[in-house]
Amino acid sequence: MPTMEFQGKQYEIDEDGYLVNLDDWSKELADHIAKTEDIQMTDAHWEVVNFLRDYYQKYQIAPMIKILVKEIGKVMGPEKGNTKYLYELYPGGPAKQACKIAGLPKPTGCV
Amino acid sequence: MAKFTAKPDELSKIDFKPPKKGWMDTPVEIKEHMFCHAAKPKELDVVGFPNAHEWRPNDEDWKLPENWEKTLLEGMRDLLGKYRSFRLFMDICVRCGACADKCHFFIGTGDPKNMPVLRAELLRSVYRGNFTLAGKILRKIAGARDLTANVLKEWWYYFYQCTECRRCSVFCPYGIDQAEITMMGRELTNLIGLNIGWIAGPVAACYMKGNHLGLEPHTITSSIEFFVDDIETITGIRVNPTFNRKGAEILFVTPSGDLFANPGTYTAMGYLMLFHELGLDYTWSTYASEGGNFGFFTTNEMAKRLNAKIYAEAKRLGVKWILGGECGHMWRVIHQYMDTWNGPADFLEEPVSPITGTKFENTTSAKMVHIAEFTADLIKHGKLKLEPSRNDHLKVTFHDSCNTARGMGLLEEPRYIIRNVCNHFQEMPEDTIREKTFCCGSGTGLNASENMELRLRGGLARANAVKHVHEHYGVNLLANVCAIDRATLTTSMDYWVPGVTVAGVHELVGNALVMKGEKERTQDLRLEPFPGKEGNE
Amino acid sequence: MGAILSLCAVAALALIAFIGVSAGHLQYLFGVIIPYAALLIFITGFMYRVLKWGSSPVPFCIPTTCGQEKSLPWIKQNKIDNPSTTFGVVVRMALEVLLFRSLFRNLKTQMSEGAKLVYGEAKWLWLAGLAFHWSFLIILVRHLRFFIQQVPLPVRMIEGLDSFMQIGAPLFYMSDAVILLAVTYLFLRRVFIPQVRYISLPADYFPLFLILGIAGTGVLMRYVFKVNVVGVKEVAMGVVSLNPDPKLLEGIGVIFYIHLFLICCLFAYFPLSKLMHMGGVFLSPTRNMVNNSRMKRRVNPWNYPVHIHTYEEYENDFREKMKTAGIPVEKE
Amino acid sequence: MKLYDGGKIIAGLIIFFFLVTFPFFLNIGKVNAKPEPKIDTPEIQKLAEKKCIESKAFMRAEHMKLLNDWRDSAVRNGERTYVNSKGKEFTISLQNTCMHCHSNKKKFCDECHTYMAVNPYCWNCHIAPKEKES
Repeated sequence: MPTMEFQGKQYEIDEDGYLVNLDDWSKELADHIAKTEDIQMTDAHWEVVNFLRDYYQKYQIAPMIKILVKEIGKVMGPEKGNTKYLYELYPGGPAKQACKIAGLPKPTGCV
Repeated sequence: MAKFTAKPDELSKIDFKPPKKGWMDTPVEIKEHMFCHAAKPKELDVVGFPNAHEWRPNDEDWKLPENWEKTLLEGMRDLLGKYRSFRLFMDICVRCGACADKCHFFIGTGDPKNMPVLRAELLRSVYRGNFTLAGKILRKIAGARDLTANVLKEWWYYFYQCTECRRCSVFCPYGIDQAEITMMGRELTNLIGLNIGWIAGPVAACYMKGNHLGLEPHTITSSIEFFVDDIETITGIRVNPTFNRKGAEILFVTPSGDLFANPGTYTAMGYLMLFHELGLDYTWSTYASEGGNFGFFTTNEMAKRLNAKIYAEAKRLGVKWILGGECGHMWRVIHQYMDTWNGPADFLEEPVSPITGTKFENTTSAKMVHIAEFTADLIKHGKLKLEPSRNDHLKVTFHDSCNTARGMGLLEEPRYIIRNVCNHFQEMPEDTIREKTFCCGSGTGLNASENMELRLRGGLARANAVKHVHEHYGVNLLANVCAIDRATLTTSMDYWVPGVTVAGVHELVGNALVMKGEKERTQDLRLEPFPGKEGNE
Repeated sequence: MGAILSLCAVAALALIAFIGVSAGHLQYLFGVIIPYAALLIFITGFMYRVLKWGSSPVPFCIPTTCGQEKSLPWIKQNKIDNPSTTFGVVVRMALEVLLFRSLFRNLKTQMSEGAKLVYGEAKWLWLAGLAFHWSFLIILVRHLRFFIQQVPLPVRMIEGLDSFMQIGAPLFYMSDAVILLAVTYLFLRRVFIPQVRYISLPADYFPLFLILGIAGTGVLMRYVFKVNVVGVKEVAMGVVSLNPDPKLLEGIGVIFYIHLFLICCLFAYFPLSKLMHMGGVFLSPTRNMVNNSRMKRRVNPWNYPVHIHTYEEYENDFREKMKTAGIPVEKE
Repeated sequence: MKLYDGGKIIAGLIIFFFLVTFPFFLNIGKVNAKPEPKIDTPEIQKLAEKKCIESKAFMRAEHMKLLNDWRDSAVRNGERTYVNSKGKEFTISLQNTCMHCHSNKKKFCDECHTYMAVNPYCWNCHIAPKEKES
């Protein structure tokens, strides 16, 4: 298993750099992962990450994009409830990139 | 792993020249972006697959279990005794090469080992060396070779570069079906723990939670609830699906991708609207919440274990018959395997459409009806009020899924539906549809992201045909009846033919369906305004 | 490589017969013993291979369907390529065996400029294959005149048709030319189509050369190095009445023994090789099965019970979540 | 060895076996009559030197070709003289040269032709000589 080092500690990650253990996650670690993805975390970014983590806690899966869009629209105003806005926040894809930062497993599309 | 960045014009430069050296002397090269990650041991352990271990395909050492050669050869002997197809297809190929340029992976990669005949020879050579008299005596002259670690790697690499689409078998003069051979090859790799994550994960999830995506019961209801909200937004009508309801007439089973991945979700909305409009007495199940079967891409036994849920749940709920959603390999399994594995379904009744009274005479034993058969019958009997002009902005073509085309023969039903819910329909070139249809490029559990180059190369042939009708007839929508198609063709179209969207047939039905008491529709099922209705909101 | 090896092998076989008969005077060995042995190997080997296939079951109904299935009554079914009845299968198999239906579908896929895939007609392989197999059959039937005292009318008719152009004397057989041309084409495509060359094994060239050798010596014998045909028939009749007469073997030219030995090699090699496709084509489950698996349950003889994750276990895992979501449960 | 679909497979194999071996079944134990072409016609008896136009071996192997050549030279080219390998001249004529000596078509020609199932088309045009039943 590959690992990622942060603050002198080894964290297990998968082949694509996603944390293996959900409980390893911390805000600091998220910041660190974001940096490796060239993302500067803002409140808006955190809003997404927090929602993802909450949703995952409840459903054991990352939400569909359309659920995420709707939720962000609810919280941050309808003008931001769209995929375009999410892609501005996470150019690597709100599902893939944001999940990585949120410490969730890599989302599976359709299987 | 480096990100896959090759552009379409780079990828479509394909070298079809085989190497100078013979194929037995050309060792396999495991290339980035052409294979999927290894399965995680914990996922294999969930279902009790043997020899689960940590390994990486591009490592030199695959940490093979002790005596792996013996395990594989014994496995092979066992399979030869169980499947006439396997034994026969090992023996009778004359290597005429008619299959070679029929394979989408060969067309897209030019790699000679992706010619079905050669992909089969990888296994056949070891079969000859160990199970035939000529091979044992004449060795290489008879095309025989030993099973070595390199041969095994070659097997693994190429058996996970075949989507069991059966196109080769249409053209083979003896009907040799590479899908059968790949299935055997994958059975063998599963004996020594060499599965891929993208298959093992969904299999484990499906076993424990009922579906590939691992949607738990409350996730399913919340997701469908979400669709119900959207349907209300679009039509003003609130539909009321039920879950795990005993005494319903019909159990509805669809691939879980339709519940959680775009654009399959729109197809699911189409089902919900249709069933509501008909007043169908049906139920969803959270336990049998998967029509697809990734077990089918591992071993026969695993496929049977996952499939067993459908009949078991139908029995528990006491339904009369089962209706199945749009999916490709799901229908190969249901049509050709389910009754044999888990039948007889004598606790069910022979399916009759409660709306038209039509008896579905082609499924009197398995008792499971394809939704395209069901809907085509409704339309034929004039039971649906349709407004095809709502889809007038779409120029539609239809992609036959491999499994429904070549492992079933469901060709006209979806076309009939499309012609009734859309005004513009254009077929792709003759040699790329119906039984000659091309795979999306990512079937049999190869729709991961780390093997993107393989997927796009595999999807080239299909995309090329779409591009043809896109450029000549302005086709902008690729309809299909398969959940994997919906997900993977979207990626493939974005790459090869931008401007073409992908949709399930029942999404188009949902758009055209005029529901009793609906408000004037201004949005389609994707909540996008219909052209000309942008300002009405 | 494979081609040269195979050519050498066939040449060596011809040489063995030549030396054996002309220098070793082993007419009895080559004219009687080897033919009996070859036939015995052919018959028992062929049956063994077929029975071996038969010893493996066909657990699932896996026809490759090529056309519309039997569905709603108003949808036109393709009753042959997607048969739902035994009759349909019989027609499908007949077309397959007699006319090579599947190979007739063959296409040539090519990447043209601008990375466009084009699909062209590709009927040559089908044509050559069909020409080869049919001329082989006709030649076999024609040869029955050597094995039957009163040659029956159908055999004489086929012979008459085969030579109806009445060119030369002895009359020229069209099947001779066709088989030579067809086999030559089948060989050349193995050499000149890069992909086909890449997949070709010695086992693919060997039978081609062997058949070329057989047809070639046959043609030579008829038109150039004539042998005493009446004597050949006398020998053949002795063989099939299990009463071979060694005296008759002497007066026949050596080319006959080369021809016969190559045939014996083909017969003996047959059950060890891909030539078994002759029997195999009848057993192919993707072609010889009725596509009725939803109508009629197929029984897998080795079906066995498997572990499944039961509903009860599932509900135990998720009962609370189900209740919260309003999903009915069996146990509260 | 358990056999699946045994009925069909065995039936197929029986057909195969019969097709391959039926010449044996037709002939086993039978004494096969051999063709014995006769050259003892009165005309031949009268000859001083009982020799055909070419050697016996040549005639046996090549008579069909010779007759074909004769047909071509007589009918198509009007050439009616044949010079044999020893320089001796003969008139090219099936009726008057060949059949003059070999007046017994049934015992001379047909004996082998029937045995070999060869059906020469000489008699499509020529009239077969009348034979006295001996």
